[in-house]
Amino acid sequence: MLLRHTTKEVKEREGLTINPAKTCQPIGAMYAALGIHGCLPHSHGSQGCCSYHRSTLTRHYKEPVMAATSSFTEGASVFGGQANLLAAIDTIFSVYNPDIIAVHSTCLSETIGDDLQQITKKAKDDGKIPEGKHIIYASTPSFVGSHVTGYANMVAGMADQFAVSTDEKKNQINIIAGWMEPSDMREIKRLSTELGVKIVLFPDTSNVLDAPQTGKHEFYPKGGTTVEELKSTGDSIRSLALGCISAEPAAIALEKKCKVPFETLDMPIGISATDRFIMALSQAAGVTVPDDITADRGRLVDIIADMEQYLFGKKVALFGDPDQLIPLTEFLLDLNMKPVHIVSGTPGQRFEKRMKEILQRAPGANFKNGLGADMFLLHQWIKNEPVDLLIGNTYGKYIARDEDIPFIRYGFPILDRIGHSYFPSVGYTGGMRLVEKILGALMDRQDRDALEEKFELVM
Amino acid sequence: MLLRHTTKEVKEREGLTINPAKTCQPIGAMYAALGIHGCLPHSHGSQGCCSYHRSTLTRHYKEPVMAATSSFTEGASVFGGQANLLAAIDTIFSVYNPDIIAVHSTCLSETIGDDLQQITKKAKDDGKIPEGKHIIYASTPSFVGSHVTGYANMVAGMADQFAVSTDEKKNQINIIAGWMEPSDMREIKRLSTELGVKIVLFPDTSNVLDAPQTGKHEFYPKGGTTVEELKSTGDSIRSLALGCISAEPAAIALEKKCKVPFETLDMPIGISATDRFIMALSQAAGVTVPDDITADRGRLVDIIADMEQYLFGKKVALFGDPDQLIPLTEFLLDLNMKPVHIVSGTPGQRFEKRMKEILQRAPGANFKNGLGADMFLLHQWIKNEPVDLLIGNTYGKYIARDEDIPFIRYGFPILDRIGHSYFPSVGYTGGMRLVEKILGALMDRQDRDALEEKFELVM
Amino acid sequence: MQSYKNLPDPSLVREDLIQKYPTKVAKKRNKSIVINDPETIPEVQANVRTVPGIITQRGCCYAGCKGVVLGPTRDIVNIVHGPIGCSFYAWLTRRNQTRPETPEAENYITYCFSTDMQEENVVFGGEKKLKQAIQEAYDLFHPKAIAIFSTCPVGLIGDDVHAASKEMRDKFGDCNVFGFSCEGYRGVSQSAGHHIANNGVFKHMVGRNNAVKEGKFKLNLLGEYNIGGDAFEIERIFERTGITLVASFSGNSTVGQIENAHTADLNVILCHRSINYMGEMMETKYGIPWMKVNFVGAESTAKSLRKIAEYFGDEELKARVEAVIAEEMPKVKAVIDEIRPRTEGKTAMLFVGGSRAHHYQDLFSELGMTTVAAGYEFAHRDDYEGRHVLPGIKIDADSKNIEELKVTADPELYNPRKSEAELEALKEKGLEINGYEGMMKQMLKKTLVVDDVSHYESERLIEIYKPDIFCAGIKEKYVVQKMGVPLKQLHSYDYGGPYTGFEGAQNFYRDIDRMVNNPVWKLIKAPWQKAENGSSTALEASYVTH
Amino acid sequence: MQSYKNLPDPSLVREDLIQKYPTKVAKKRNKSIVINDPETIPEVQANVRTVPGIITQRGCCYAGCKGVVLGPTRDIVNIVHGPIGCSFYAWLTRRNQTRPETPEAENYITYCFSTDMQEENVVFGGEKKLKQAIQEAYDLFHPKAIAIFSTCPVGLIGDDVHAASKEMRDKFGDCNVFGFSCEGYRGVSQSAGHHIANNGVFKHMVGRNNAVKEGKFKLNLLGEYNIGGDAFEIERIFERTGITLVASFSGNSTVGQIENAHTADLNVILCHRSINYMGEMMETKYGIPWMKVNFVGAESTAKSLRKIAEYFGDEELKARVEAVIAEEMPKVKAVIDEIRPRTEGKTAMLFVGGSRAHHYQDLFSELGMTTVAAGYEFAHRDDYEGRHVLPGIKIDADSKNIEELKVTADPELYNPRKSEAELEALKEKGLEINGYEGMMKQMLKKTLVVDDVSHYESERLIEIYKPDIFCAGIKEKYVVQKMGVPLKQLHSYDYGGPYTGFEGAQNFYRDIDRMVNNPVWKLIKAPWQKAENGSSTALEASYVTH
Repeated sequence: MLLRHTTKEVKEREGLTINPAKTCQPIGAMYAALGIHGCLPHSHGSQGCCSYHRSTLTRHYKEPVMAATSSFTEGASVFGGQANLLAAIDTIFSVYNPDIIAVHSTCLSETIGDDLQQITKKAKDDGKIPEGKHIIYASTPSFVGSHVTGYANMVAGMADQFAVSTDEKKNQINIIAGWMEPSDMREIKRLSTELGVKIVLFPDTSNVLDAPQTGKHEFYPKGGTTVEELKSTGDSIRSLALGCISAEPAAIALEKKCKVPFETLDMPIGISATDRFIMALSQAAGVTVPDDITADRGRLVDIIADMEQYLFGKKVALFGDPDQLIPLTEFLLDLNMKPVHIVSGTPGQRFEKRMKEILQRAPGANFKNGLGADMFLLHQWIKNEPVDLLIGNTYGKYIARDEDIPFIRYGFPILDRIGHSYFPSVGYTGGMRLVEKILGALMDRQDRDALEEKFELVM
Repeated sequence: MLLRHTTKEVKEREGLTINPAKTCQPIGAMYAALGIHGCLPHSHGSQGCCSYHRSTLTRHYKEPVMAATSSFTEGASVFGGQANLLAAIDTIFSVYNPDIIAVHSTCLSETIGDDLQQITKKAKDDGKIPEGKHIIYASTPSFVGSHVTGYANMVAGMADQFAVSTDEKKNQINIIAGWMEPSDMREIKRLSTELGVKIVLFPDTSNVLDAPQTGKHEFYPKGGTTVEELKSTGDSIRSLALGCISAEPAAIALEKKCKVPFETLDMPIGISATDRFIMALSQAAGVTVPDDITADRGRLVDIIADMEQYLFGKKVALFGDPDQLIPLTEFLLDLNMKPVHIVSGTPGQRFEKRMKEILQRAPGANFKNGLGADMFLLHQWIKNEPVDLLIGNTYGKYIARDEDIPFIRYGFPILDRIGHSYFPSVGYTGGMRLVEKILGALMDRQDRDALEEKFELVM
Repeated sequence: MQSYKNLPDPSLVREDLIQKYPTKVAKKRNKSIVINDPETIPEVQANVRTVPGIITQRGCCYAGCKGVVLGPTRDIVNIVHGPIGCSFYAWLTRRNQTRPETPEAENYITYCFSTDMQEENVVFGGEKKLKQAIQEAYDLFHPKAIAIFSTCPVGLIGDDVHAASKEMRDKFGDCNVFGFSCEGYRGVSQSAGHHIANNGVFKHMVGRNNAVKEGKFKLNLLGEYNIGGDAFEIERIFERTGITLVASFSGNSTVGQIENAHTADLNVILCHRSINYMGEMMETKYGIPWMKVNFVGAESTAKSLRKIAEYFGDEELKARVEAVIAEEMPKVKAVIDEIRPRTEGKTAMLFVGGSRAHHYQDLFSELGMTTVAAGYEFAHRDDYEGRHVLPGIKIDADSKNIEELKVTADPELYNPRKSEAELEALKEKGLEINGYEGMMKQMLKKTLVVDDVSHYESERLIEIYKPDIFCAGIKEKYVVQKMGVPLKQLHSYDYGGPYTGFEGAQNFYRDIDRMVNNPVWKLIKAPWQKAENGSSTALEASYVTH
Repeated sequence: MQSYKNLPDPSLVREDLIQKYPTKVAKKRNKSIVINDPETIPEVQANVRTVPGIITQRGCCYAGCKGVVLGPTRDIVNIVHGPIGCSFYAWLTRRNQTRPETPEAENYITYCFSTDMQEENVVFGGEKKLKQAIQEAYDLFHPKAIAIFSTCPVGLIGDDVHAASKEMRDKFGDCNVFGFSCEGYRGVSQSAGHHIANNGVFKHMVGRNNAVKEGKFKLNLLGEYNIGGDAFEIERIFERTGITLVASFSGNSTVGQIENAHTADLNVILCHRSINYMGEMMETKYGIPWMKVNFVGAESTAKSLRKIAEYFGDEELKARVEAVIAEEMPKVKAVIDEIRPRTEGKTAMLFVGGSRAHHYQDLFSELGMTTVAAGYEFAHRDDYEGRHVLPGIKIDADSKNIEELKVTADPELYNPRKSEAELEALKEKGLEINGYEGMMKQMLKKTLVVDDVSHYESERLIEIYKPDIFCAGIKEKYVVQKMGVPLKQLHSYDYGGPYTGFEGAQNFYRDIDRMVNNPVWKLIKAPWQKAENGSSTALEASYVTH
């Protein structure tokens, strides 16, 4: 057993987190910043943070992940990191020449009290930001929230620090992407194009973290939301925030700064959440839904109807991030499956409330998030009530192997398989992919365990 | 063991086929005919044929498959089936009102010598074909070739019996789809649109055999090549036949009848064959390849480069149909894998020649097609030289389980999983899907078999 | 029982169903679409040719012979003589489960054997290739038996599979080789193949081994093909009650069992259509009475067990049967109690096979569901109306070429298990000895009975009746489901089962509950479509009010 | 050996590398980019701060302490005191393999423990939560040892992890609890963490168990972390040669081993950078000499084994070592013979770690490949230039706060294993007793040595040299590969390995062959791009002609 010390008996823990179902803010900020075109994320803290975040994002995407660091040493930790950041800005514009530097803080710089707003202002005042270049920042203390919070904060920073409200409204909708894959962002754009709606999607990591092999390393790949687009978000008709935890703060920031009204939606994963997204987008833009989208939806329903017997009543354990877990849980219920154990290390009352609403359809399901909601607990729950399927990031493979549970990799990080960055899981097409994966996992298990006389040719 | 009587020792067989890697012509004709809009396939033979073909196609697609039969009884078998076919035509136009009836023969009607050309002519002469309606036919004796031959014959029939050459050339390219999935045909159309090339694709089963759930059964779903389009193929600039076995005969027919020059390509599966397809299509139409296609290609190369270590040297056994096996084998070689055993029940010198060319890169590989090339032989070869991966239709699951080989369902029929009809395996996107599947199968096996101390988090 | 007062006027429905047909076709179909009256059962036109061009559920003679009857016996090498397709399509798709005695014991169920006939064989004759194939099969596997199945071209070109089989059988000495002239064009449906298969099995297998098996209450199970493990459940129940199964025709069976079948004292018939010939012939030759039973439905299972016990007339057996029923029924009841509130009042249609369309009505009835229309795919009039109509059935041209074996009492082995008087007494007690009442007797008045239903008719029936579930086969499944109505496959059970006996009944209840109450049907309309339509989903509208 | 006459002019390269930097940065980097001369080794500026804003390979002190040195010991519960990220990122990503004695034996390698520090802990102090966490870990697992690792905020807010550890250790009695002040900001790289880890392990673990293990030739393996099973291969070889491994620091190790390490008679050091402190301290306190060895490369493995045998001075051991080498080398040779024709003349660059960038050059050399540029991520001058420069190294502000333990001879346990004279004699025989010659001695003249290479510099180096393979870590991998050059990870081995010893060498040869000759690199250009460019692929152009 790989996790041989995990006990079936659940003891309350207050101090010790074991096998977390989250990581800390800065990596989310780094990921979000990569979704701005020509942007270099910058980690204001010790070198290790930047190295760890780049490594994890690299392992997840198998792509270059560029980011700089303030390389704090003990001196900076004592005297403050302003000198380091100012020096870094110089170096970065000289050597790496980004359009934008997106600085996020760390537990180190937050603990010593560095004020990024003040330091970046000073950098601007001191003329360290070349003409036409930009610096933005987000406060992302590692000891608050989770990686999802960091993403949300950086995206809110983009909105707040770039959006401008002019007198001319633009006939466009802002779509604020919650933490999703480049493939998902690409699919959101495809769906919007099919609907005939002009959108500004931000952040947008497609064509950044799924860059082609060309024989040349593009330090700033062609993707990412442009500064022009970000500026224009202040003039949009409306914002749709896809995710109450990871996207809504940016929508609020835009409403505050530029009076752009917003609507927060669940991330469009599965059939019901995608329905709401398509409805909201088509209504916001005043367009009708084209037949091709309705047909894609119909294909997803068709698969579910055809294969319902393999899905019915199957127990599922899930772990991951709020804005994925909410619609994914709902989708499992639409599939007539049974989500029974759910954890997320990310705190959030909005999250809890939404999950409780959805879990009314799943009486008795275990759900915990925030402090103490770790994979050790999830594993213990599974030992007490076994499941037919486990869905979560790569770290789930240890539980899956020990407990012999079919396992679908979903969420962040996925370190041992490819596909997530290339094939969407949002929208109806994404739903089809998810159903294909779920069916594959369940049916492979049925085939594996079938008695010889019960081994089925047709399924 | 499910196939406990399969011996390791290979004995030459001349009379007995065991576990065939093919089926007979009519099902191919039926499938092809479903790719014409408003067409009802008709099986001229005994009821069982039609029932079996409809059942198999239905199991493969989990979709309605409509087709009629001449319902031969002993009388028809003795006196000829003309009366049955003429009666059937009456019934069909009255009750099911298709735009087209596509008749194919069977071993029964071929053995008794029914002449479909003559009978359909008689039906026309007798005024049994309503105004604006059509009847086409293909001779598809079950004792010649295989299901692939039947497909090719029906597609050639479409070309021959619909195409008209007027004086005005149309600025369009015919793409003759070899036997591929609706998803593949959809992808061919998408790629052509992206290239900006006007094409006529035939047959086209997309939106026919992947129809959405709408609450209504559309007897003639909205997909399929229209009669107008088929007629216009005679005026196209050029034909590209995707598959030397399943598509080329139609191209030859078009050249013969309407002087449309043609080029035969491998089906665009994998990187090299897709390269050739894109090149041929762009050159035929005189367009340049847009960056998005080049980027998709680059993403496929990127995945291969990133994951090459898991692919390298892995031995693969394959079985299936010629036009898939040719490019798939080439793709495996591009992936640095080792195709070692390949069988196809379908005969064909073009096929053998092309395979031999490709297998120059795989010295020592076993390859056999046509008579005696069955799954029993493949299984015996595997017993003699085990493989890391088996690729083929659903019937491969028995070998995979007995020999404990990772198994990828590919080809026809797939009776126990979904996905093939919704997600393409042609084009670069299709290549990504294939690579994802191959990697998934190999890596799942590595994870399963790893010693605990060698169990990898990052891969 | 469900009232049927809300059913549409069946004569209007019938008119609707046939109005689109050409006149001759309409006239013909009109005779196969019948308004039921269980009191005065009307005549149903059945076992007649399907009109060419009609989209039918039916298959062919070969399918009935090889696919249905012979396929399930695991230790016969079944070689299909013909082009590759016929063998390919019958390869594993019927999911006849079988459980060899040991991991080494013979099992060819997973294999597909064919002569893969080529054009030259059609032109110059295929017997040589056939004999070569038989030889190769013998050399590779040394099976107990090899059966040869003729496909369409074989009969037409005149290959003599019987002569070839005999030649090889004589040559081998230790392998029983025999052939079937079951070309696809024979008869009008699979039914011809059943008959041909019965004949062949009776001629070539039954009676070859006279060893008498241990056991007081020995019977054969006829017409149970072990789809989804149905036979396993019946075997389980027999074992519990102390009934000895000599041979099964043919689910989970072996050559050895069938060769020994004539030593049993009773034949119980499940699927009357496919196997009644065998019951008749064994009675004539060996004196074994046959009795119609039904293990589909928990109540029917209990009833059938009681009948068997009654037949044997043994008090201990009767007591054991009652004990088993008393133990099994509460579990069944518990499931019904849980599920029935969700199924009560719903409606079903069954169009399938030659027996299932009848017996599955019992299971629906146990769930409080009404069968509003039903019909067989390949049955004869007796399956609808009861065996009393047999003398009146006219054999038409399509069926008259199918051999009727001339069977006489075996000079040595004939031994009537019961006297005429005993049999009469048993019949009086309600045992269907050598008899079958048919489907219609059980159906409600004014329900529809449709033989060989066509695609067109079934779509109309669904549009008119909007049943909660439709039972048929794979070809119909997705058509019906595209209309928003779940379809339960009763050939393959949708790869579920078993559905026989007590445990099977529970499986069926659960599956039907899942299907008729599946939330997926509520997902069909997109919200923008609902908004357009003003109603939540088109499916919720219902013609039949419950 | 490969001629290097085709290498570009290194001083021009250096100029190119720094020209884009701001002046001060350029000046600084200039000192870390050195043109090698193995005869008169030039000084390399190393172990200095990375310029802020530079994209560096480096990590932090915590990574060196927890990730590298303490992580691999399987039966310590390693609790990271701080926000969740630090613990999360060190969770299983270093793939230190470990093989518990039994399926039940303790193994916490697969677990990740953290106090998940929250804002209130930062504001009000985190010691209470830390002690609670230690208590919970103890209650759940009853481990032999619990180690606490401080992350950045811990030092700043003044949590005393040492006091907390002591308190809990005293409370438990049967569990060794100790802490490390390895906050990320300490030092300039992981290197500080190694030192801190060495100190802690030496203080809290080594010497706690004086039981003397069986075995004539007992040694400790220092600086081998069992990435990819490297230690398993070395263990295999030791076992074959009759050498007894007392403790490994720290691949595949246990608390028990380390507590007993001082009973060995020799320390062999693999990764000089991360563990030389331990060698030094153990020599001072216990009298155990240390010797630099290298098990990366088949020849080096043979050489190192011979040195160990020489150290012990036992003829039987020498004979066994020779016998093992004689048995293992032909297998190695066979692989080289097969592969070398495909690798000969190719070039490599290595920028990684504190030891691997040196020793992997041996493996490349065995394949006929030349290392044209190399450098360490976190090494000191002695790792480049050799330990003779140690006295001259100036300790800068960033490093001077890292504790240097004052170690003296143990009054009871000090026991010099070899006399001064014996050690001198061994050194004369070429044994690197208490010494290390560094990387540069081994590299060719005019090759480039670059300390703490930046992203920018590595891209330029690739553009200029177009090496056939580049060795670094995960952050660099896809950048380099996007340029069409395969990158071999030498931290994680790309999840391959082992690469040590004889079998590891063969693994490495095969992996390198696969990478440098992979057909995928020929697929990069689409045919329409080739047509445009007029050349088949841009990659085939090469600056360095072979």
